[in-house]
Amino acid sequence: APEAEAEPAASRPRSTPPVRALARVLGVDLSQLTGTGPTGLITREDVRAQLARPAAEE
Amino acid sequence: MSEQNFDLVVLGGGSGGYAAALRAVQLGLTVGLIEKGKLGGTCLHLGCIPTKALLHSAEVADVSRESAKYGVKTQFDGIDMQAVTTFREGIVASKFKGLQGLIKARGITVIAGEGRLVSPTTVQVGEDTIVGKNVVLATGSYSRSLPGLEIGGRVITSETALELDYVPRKVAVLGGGVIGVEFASVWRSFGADVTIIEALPHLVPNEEESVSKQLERAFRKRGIEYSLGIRFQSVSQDESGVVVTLENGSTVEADLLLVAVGRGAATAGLGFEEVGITVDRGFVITDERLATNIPGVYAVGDIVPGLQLAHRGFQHGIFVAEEIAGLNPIVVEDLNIPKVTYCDPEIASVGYSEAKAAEKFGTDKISTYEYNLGGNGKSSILGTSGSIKLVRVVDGPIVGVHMIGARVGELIGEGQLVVNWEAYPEDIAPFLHAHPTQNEALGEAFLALAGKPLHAM
Amino acid sequence: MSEQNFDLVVLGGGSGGYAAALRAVQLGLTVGLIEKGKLGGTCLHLGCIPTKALLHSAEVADVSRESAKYGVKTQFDGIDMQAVTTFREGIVASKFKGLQGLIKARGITVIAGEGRLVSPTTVQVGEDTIVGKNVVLATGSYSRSLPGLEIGGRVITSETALELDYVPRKVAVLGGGVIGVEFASVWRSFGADVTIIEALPHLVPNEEESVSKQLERAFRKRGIEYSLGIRFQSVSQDESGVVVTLENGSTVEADLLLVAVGRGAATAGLGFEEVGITVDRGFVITDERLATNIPGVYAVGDIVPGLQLAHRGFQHGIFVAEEIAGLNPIVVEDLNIPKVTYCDPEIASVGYSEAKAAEKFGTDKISTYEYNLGGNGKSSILGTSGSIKLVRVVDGPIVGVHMIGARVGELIGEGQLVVNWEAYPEDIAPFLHAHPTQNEALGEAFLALAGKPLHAM
Ligand SMILES: Cc1cc2nc3c(=O)[nH]c(=O)nc-3n(C[C@H](O)[C@H](O)[C@H](O)COP(=O)(O)OP(=O)(O)OC[C@H]3O[C@@H](n4cnc5c(N)ncnc54)[C@H](O)[C@@H]3O)c2cc1C
Ligand SMILES: Cc1cc2nc3c(=O)[nH]c(=O)nc-3n(C[C@H](O)[C@H](O)[C@H](O)COP(=O)(O)OP(=O)(O)OC[C@H]3O[C@@H](n4cnc5c(N)ncnc54)[C@H](O)[C@@H]3O)c2cc1C
Repeated sequence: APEAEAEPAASRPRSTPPVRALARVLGVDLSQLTGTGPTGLITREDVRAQLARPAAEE
Repeated sequence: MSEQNFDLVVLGGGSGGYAAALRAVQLGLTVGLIEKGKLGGTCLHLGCIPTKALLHSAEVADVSRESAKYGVKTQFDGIDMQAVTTFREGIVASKFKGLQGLIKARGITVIAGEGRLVSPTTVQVGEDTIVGKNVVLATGSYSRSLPGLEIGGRVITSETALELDYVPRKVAVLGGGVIGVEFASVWRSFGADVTIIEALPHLVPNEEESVSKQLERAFRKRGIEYSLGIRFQSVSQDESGVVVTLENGSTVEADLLLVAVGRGAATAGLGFEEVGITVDRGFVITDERLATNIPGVYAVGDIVPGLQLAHRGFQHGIFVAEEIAGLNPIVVEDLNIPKVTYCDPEIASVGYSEAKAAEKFGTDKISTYEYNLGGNGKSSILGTSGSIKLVRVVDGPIVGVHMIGARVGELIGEGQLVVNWEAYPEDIAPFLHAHPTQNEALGEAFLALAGKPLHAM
Repeated sequence: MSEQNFDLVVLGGGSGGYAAALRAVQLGLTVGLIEKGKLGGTCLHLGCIPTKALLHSAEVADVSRESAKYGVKTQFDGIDMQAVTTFREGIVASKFKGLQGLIKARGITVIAGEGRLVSPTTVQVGEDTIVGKNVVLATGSYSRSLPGLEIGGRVITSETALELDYVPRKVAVLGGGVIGVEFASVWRSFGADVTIIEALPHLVPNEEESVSKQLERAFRKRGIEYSLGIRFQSVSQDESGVVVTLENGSTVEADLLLVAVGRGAATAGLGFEEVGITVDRGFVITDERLATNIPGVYAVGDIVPGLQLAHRGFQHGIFVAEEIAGLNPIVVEDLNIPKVTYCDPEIASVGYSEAKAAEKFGTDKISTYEYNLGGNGKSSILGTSGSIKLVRVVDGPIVGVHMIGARVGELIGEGQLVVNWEAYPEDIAPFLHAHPTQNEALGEAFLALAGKPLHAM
């Protein structure tokens, strides 16, 4: 029998493609974020919030 | 008399059941798949596939009839039902062969026979006992009728309608839902007179209201008659035909009455209730992760209340296999599953209608845009009219896509991703769609909703 | 003699130019749009729209011819070129009317006449001087020929091919790119014998190689002949026809030779170089934000080296208007723009071919999957064969989508979003596509690439 595979999802940035695309455009690094969406998904709001954060925090 | 043991036992080899089986073996589980009829179930043998073959024959008839408009000289000499049948059966046979081959190649054990659930882990098939660590119920659905409306003779369901070996002169169709309008469309293209009887105020009442209205207009133009908002009362039949009487006393005469008023769950007498599974009017009740109230027993496809669609069955099947394997798959609500109605004009939708979005998010929290296919070059070339309506949350995601027009069913994949990924029109706007396609109409609608219509005001 | 002043002056009213104008007025700029011919340019009058009308007539002819297979009794009596022309012209006329209405309604000032750039801010149109704070060059393209190959008589370009009032008995087509294969496909469907001559080793050489090979197979089955990998040497013509000689000495006889070897930029004699704009073999050189080397002067559409497609023109036009208005729009590379070739079978693609992806990411860093449309119910019903090939980065996004088969052009919108958003197959896998559509084949391919094929091994 074929081996039970783990979803390769682990390697996938935890967000939806359009939000990841937005993050790329805005220059936000998703790996710096904790998602507040369902099951920890990074939402559009998380990306925007990161952008709004003062530079001092970085 | 034997006992067979599997990681997973699936009862019913239709879209939902075989998808569960295929995914489960992929994940390393052993699977016993019990099927009393033919693998592929309703969809392959009596549903999606054969009806779409008929609808294609219908399309070919319409194209041939109207070919002069495009500069093609053809003479249309009618329908050869025997050849239509050969075509339809050929398509089904080749898909059936493919499916059987796939199921065999993947190493699924198929058990032929009618199964009955005798315990949360056991299905009895004749003399044989089939035991699974988990059980998936996937016994599908059957054509329902109305109380007092008996099927037989000239009063038929979709199963008989599919296999007619002649084109009726005149048909009455009870029910203006998906199955009703698809058959109405086929028969009309084949030259029959058709009258649809729908108790609700609109055809395809589960679709966006503006889409229903456009379908009604298009059907009227095609000469398909319909009665809306008045309920069926009774039908009588004799050698020459049927007479349908509505609650307001009006009558419809026809050769045949197709009853297409919905499908019930095929669960009676299969032991589900006896084993303690919660069943409501025949449907198996599950939580959103498709688990029944009995641990280890899941249900998928048409027996689970909600949309009755083959790809929902596929999705359910895959979901349950992954759930059992511990992969924690994501739930996709029915609302976010694409629906296609393959009549002419075609209808496709996913997500919230305007009315439902207004209810959910508030009337002033949503905005909509309707792009007329009249502005789309490819649609004009195809000679189709129709529209694409989008619903978004103000400053928020697109939550609904509703289309009507020739071939729009093929555009719903994009709509499906957009809605499920909660994309904003602004996310899509930079990506101009290929010109000249119908797909571009979807692009124009996104552009407009992003506040920057290109070929529209 | 007058002087008119605008925020933006656009030279050329084709896809690129009018899109820039439309978006600029939306953003509050005043716009003067200079057009010497007809608004809509090549695409509307001599390109996309009229060719796709022809291709639809061709499709109707094929459907009528093969209708018996679907149970529809028809007799195909040939092509009525006058009616084909009426249809084609009617489509163009109605789109033209729509575009003129739109441009007027949006408040764009259209200046009729041939413009010449006389300074970075000034275009001279006859006696009139048109001044803009910014200038967009959008003068489009023209059919090129080869050195020594003179157009005239029986040696024609797409412009003449479009307007033929008869179906040739036999045509030679020089060039197996998009325009060449589209005309070859039309003529074949209309009943002509066709031979394509392509110097490169494959038809549609800009597409994925496996797609080219499938097209070659399909064309061979349709009776379209082709010569690959051997260059054109010369052509002679007399009253009875043309004789084309290739470099290996072989010859092709035909009634006509269509020259479809690419399109040059229509920039000669328009003053661009004199004003100091960098021009290379006629094409205007820009940075990735479409700015020329002269501040305030931009170029869009076919005169900018790269893909020559109408929707690229639209995108360029919108981009430049937004750039000028300070909106900082995002750049979309040519690679991520969808391409559709509307011959039968149709071809559609976006993103990296397998070969280019291997070059960019490394052979062992990519994986591909090819789904055969033979497994797709709707494609079988349509009677088409073909495939969908996907290219992904290992554990990374989908970077290429390559399709061939009837009607696949309509599926590219989904591919386009997926590639541009860098979606992973795993992002899409939970969303089962509508059954039975061709769109579902794309879904199956994504599922397979996510490691969980449904209806495939
Ligand atoms: C006319 C028509 C057209 C349709 N068109 C479309 C369409 O275009 N697109 C779409 O998405 N959907 C369409 N559908 C719906 C689609 O067919 C169903 O949603 C789908 O088949 C449901 O799959 P399922 O696995 O739940 O049930 P089914 O496909 O009904 O499969 C159930 C299987 O279980 C078997 N079975 C039942 N009881 C037992 C038992 N006790 N023991 C052993 N085996 C058993 C049956 O023989 C059957 O094979 C259409 C349906 C109809 C009727
Ligand atoms: C046969 C054929 C089929 C095609 N099919 C497709 C297809 O299916 N899909 C697709 O995407 N693309 C297709 N194309 C390509 C498409 O037509 C071009 O990419 C598109 O038209 C380019 O737009 P443009 O604005 O750059 O130039 P054009 O459309 O060529 O417009 C340039 C305009 O500028 C005007 N102009 C030029 N010089 C001057 C001047 N000095 N003063 C005033 N006005 C001037 C011209 O009159 C013209 O109207 C096809 C092309 C051809 C030839």
